[in-house]
Amino acid sequence: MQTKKIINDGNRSVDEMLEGILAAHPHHLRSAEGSPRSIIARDGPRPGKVGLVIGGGSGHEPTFLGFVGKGLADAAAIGNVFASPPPDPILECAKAASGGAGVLFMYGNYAGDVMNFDMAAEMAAMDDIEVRTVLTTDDVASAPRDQRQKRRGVAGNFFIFKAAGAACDRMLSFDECERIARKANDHTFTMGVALSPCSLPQTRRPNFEIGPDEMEIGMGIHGEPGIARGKLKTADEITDEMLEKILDEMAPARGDKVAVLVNSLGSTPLMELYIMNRRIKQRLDDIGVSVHATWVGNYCTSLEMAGASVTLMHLDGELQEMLDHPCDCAMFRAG
Amino acid sequence: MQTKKIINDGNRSVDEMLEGILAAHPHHLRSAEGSPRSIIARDGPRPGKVGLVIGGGSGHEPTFLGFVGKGLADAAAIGNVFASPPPDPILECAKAASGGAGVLFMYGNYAGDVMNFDMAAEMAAMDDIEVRTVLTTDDVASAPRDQRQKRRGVAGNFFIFKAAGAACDRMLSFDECERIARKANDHTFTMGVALSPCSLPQTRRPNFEIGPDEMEIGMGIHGEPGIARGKLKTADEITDEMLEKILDEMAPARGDKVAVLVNSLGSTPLMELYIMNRRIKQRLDDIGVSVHATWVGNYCTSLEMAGASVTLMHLDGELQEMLDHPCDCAMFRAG
Amino acid sequence: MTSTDTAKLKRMFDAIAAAIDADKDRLCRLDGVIGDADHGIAMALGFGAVRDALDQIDASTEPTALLNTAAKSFLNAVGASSGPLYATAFMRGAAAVKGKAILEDADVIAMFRAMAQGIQDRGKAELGEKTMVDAWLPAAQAAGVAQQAGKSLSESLDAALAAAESGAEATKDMIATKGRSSRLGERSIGHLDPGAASAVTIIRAMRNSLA
Amino acid sequence: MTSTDTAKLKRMFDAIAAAIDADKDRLCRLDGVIGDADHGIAMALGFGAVRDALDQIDASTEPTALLNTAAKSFLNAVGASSGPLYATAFMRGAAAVKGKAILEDADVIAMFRAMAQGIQDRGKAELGEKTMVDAWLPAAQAAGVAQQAGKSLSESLDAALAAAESGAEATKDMIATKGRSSRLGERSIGHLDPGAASAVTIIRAMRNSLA
Ligand SMILES: Nc1ncnc2c1ncn2[C@@H]1O[C@H](COP(=O)(O)OP(=O)(O)O)[C@@H](O)[C@H]1O
Ligand SMILES: Nc1ncnc2c1ncn2[C@@H]1O[C@H](COP(=O)(O)OP(=O)(O)O)[C@@H](O)[C@H]1O
Ligand SMILES: [Mg+2]
Ligand SMILES: [Mg+2]
Ligand SMILES: [Mg+2]
Ligand SMILES: [Mg+2]
Repeated sequence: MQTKKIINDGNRSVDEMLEGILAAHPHHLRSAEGSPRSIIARDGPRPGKVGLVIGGGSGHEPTFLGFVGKGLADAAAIGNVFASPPPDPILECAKAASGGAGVLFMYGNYAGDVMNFDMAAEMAAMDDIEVRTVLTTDDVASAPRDQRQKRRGVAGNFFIFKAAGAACDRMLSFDECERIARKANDHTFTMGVALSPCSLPQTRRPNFEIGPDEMEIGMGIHGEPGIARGKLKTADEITDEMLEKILDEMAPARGDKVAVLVNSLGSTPLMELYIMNRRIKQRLDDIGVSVHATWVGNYCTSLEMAGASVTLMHLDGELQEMLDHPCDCAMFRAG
Repeated sequence: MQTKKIINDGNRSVDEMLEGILAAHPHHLRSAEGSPRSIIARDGPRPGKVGLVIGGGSGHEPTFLGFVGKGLADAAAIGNVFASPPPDPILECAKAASGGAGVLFMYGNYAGDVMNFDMAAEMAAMDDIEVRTVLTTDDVASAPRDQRQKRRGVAGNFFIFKAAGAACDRMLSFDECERIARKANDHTFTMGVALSPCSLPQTRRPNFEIGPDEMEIGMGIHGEPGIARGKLKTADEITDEMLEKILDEMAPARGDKVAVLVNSLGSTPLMELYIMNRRIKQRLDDIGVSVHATWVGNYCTSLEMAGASVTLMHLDGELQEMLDHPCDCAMFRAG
Repeated sequence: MTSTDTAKLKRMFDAIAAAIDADKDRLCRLDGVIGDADHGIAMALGFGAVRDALDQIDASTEPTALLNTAAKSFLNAVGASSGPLYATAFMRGAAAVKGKAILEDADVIAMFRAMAQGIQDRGKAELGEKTMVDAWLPAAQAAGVAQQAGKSLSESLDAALAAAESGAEATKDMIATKGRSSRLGERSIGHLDPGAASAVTIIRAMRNSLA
Repeated sequence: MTSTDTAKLKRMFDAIAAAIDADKDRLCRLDGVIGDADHGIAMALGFGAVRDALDQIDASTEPTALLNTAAKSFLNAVGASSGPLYATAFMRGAAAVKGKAILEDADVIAMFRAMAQGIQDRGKAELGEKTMVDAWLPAAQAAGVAQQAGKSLSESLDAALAAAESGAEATKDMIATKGRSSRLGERSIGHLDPGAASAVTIIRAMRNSLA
């Protein structure tokens, strides 16, 4: 039996979704001329500003295109479900985002994305657009600490893109934007847990198997296996397990500040996310770390997967300013 | 086998959620002194302003408390999962919301809510707070057209509360606020479809049964059965079926304007909602009705139920102004 | 002739709480068919809160105060539909025995009838609308008739229970026109109303503990 | 001695598309175990797009142009990891036969070896990292050796297929260090790499249609 979805043809789902998004947000978004998978901010790209291009596979909505808008990303290149976009739409994004001051490519560290974005960067260079790339690698579960550069980018993308987008919007130099983007990534740590699978619109089959009383700690946002499979625990136990790993790496001092993101992978409801946030706040209070801001909800999903992730960004004055910088996107606003 | 949830004690889930919400949104929300189930806007209630109190059962987040804030509701009374709050927390909300100009009670039309809010209104009267009640009845699937007053309030709440909250924020008179609230309700039409059940944290059992290839048209946001059970159809067919009923009642003329809400009941992802929105836009274009604004996402959920609803609000100049009026809530911002 | 004091009323509420707890799953399931699957939760929560509240009051408390405490604690724990309905039942029961430290059999029946009346006044449901009223109203009537005919408390409550049972059973054939399931129309036919079902459980526990 | 023209290359791509279509489910399942369950989708989409694109070109198109068209259409339909890898394969294949209207057997083997080299250059994976390289590289080597030894095209491609099969089989014992499954570490052991599996399917379809 196929999984249930409100779709038409599974092969057309991404394109139909994009049509629906442009219909819903005509004041925020447009697609590049002749390139429907290149989504451009109506207000954003401008001369002298470093352009910010993000992107990746579909199925993570509102990541990526929900974060396109004034103060955040200038453009997003959209791939098939859980698949990197090809170079062409990325190149069109680069052209649209370019204000002559360089273009940052930022996306999660996955082999497919790296190959396609790199090809696009080479093509952009031929068009005299200088591209620099900052990969997000916030998933602490995906590689040991000494191999940070091998880690996946997951929900922490949101903080990292936000900080970089603010730097660009403030018309900082290419070097400064890149530096802040890298710092944002270095300061951001995520860990997730999955409870049940999602299914791709084309196959409508669960993309992994998991026992009725099991959870997978550290699962990736495409259903890639994580660190360990175990019995489902309580919200407090799960949250503690995630925080332990995150705090161990982040090593905050008493008095330090963080930003918190409690993210649903899809079908985990706000009630559960806020129950987790209650525990996060308790634990941070315990160690004297203060919370500058908290976001809770669907920020980086895996279609209808059940599960959640916790992200902490370790703030300094600069990163805090970048997070506070206003932005106005189709699916997210701040400031 | 129990359903999977990231919770601790199912009987404590609502209170733990509220703790997590207050921890996440300290600048927007507080609970009333001694009444943790009364959530009050930090910025909102003020002398001379008509107070707006909303509320109902938990499990619909971000409805209700996510819509508490400047420009929208002044307070929300929070019940157990899918259960009206008792009169005491409602009364505390009324007291906190009262600016001496009267208090509007607005909530979905359910027997339990009506009894509890009416008792609270009587108690408020004894405290010299004048209360008027406007029930939301936007669910076209829940009673025939000639019995509109019997219908349930569902996702259209969002538009109706938003319009009423704007009227209150503009310091209009009690009569005017009530008139606009009623008009907003009269102009709002919702229809939903459910694909799979949710489960209550206390029982962790699916709250209804549905075949692996079935959908229920017109299901309520607590899993109450709807109009008909049928085979799952395509997104376009489902959307057309909903629109037919909505448009038939709304009877817009060419050139009229509407606001659109495509709402997930919980686990239906943005991809599917936007695919529905694509169809809505096509159909409205066909009949010459223009879309003033569109909201897509989790606005009124039933925990992790799968399914979606479509709401149209038939706009006139006044309602459009009210929707455009800025608001700043913990889980929603506009303007 | 029996007599009912505060201690006995406490035992009555303990008995109801225990019976509802045991019945919780069935009530949720019944509510799942035509409502929102939480009736067992609400009732268990309510009577659990009543039991906890009554544990705190001392033996010198009068029946009226005890019943008012029950009303308040039930209401605040539950909300929902059952909250106001049962809270009103207990408040009316309290009013019916005002000033009495010990309840004679006639007082117990008066309390019982006042409870049923309170439920009807609060919910404004008539007989035949497929609600708990379809169990409570016949039960109250039967108890009153038996009491008038000089029957013992035990016999009167037996009559009440029998009437409640057949009243609840009859809800299966009714179309719901009050409460959450009223939007179901014809599709509600064939299913027992959960509120009527829990009413039977409550009335049975009252009979067992009071008679 | 066979010779391969544009029509035959078209038939080759048709054969690959059909074989991958038939294999789609298995490839998704394999990818579900250690990746994101979409490999069959990506490959089917890619070769479907290639088939559609080649349907549009006329018989006078040279092999190089045909292969470049295949590269472009595969890449734009797929993205993902497979997109750049196979697009590069086809572009390198195109470069290897530049200027030729008809491919001799040696040209076909040169094209085949260039494809494998292109995949390795693009993905920078070495043998033993549990990727499609573990099927393509031994296959290219075996084909080259057979060709040098004067074997027929058919025999050379048989050798390539056999090498691809054992190379793919060997990925079961490897720990992934490239691509999506590399974060699995030891947990990737015991599972066939989906990209190596699809490489075998492709190479088999090439042998069947070219030899
Ligand atoms: N107006 C009413 N009068 C009497 N009983 C009612 C009324 N409305 C609902 N009920 C009863 O309440 C029961 C449902 O209670 P419960 O599930 O606890 O509340 P909710 O419907 O709020 O979830 C119904 O089965 C019915 O017997
Ligand atoms: N760097 C690489 N070099 C060669 N092959 C690779 C590389 N990275 C991944 N692969 C191959 O790609 C396959 C997965 O392809 P696919 O599922 O289509 O892409 P994605 O991982 O983006 O979902 C893997 O099984 C592996 O064989
Ligand atoms: Mg993929
Ligand atoms: Mg309920
Ligand atoms: Mg109920
Ligand atoms: Mg894959």
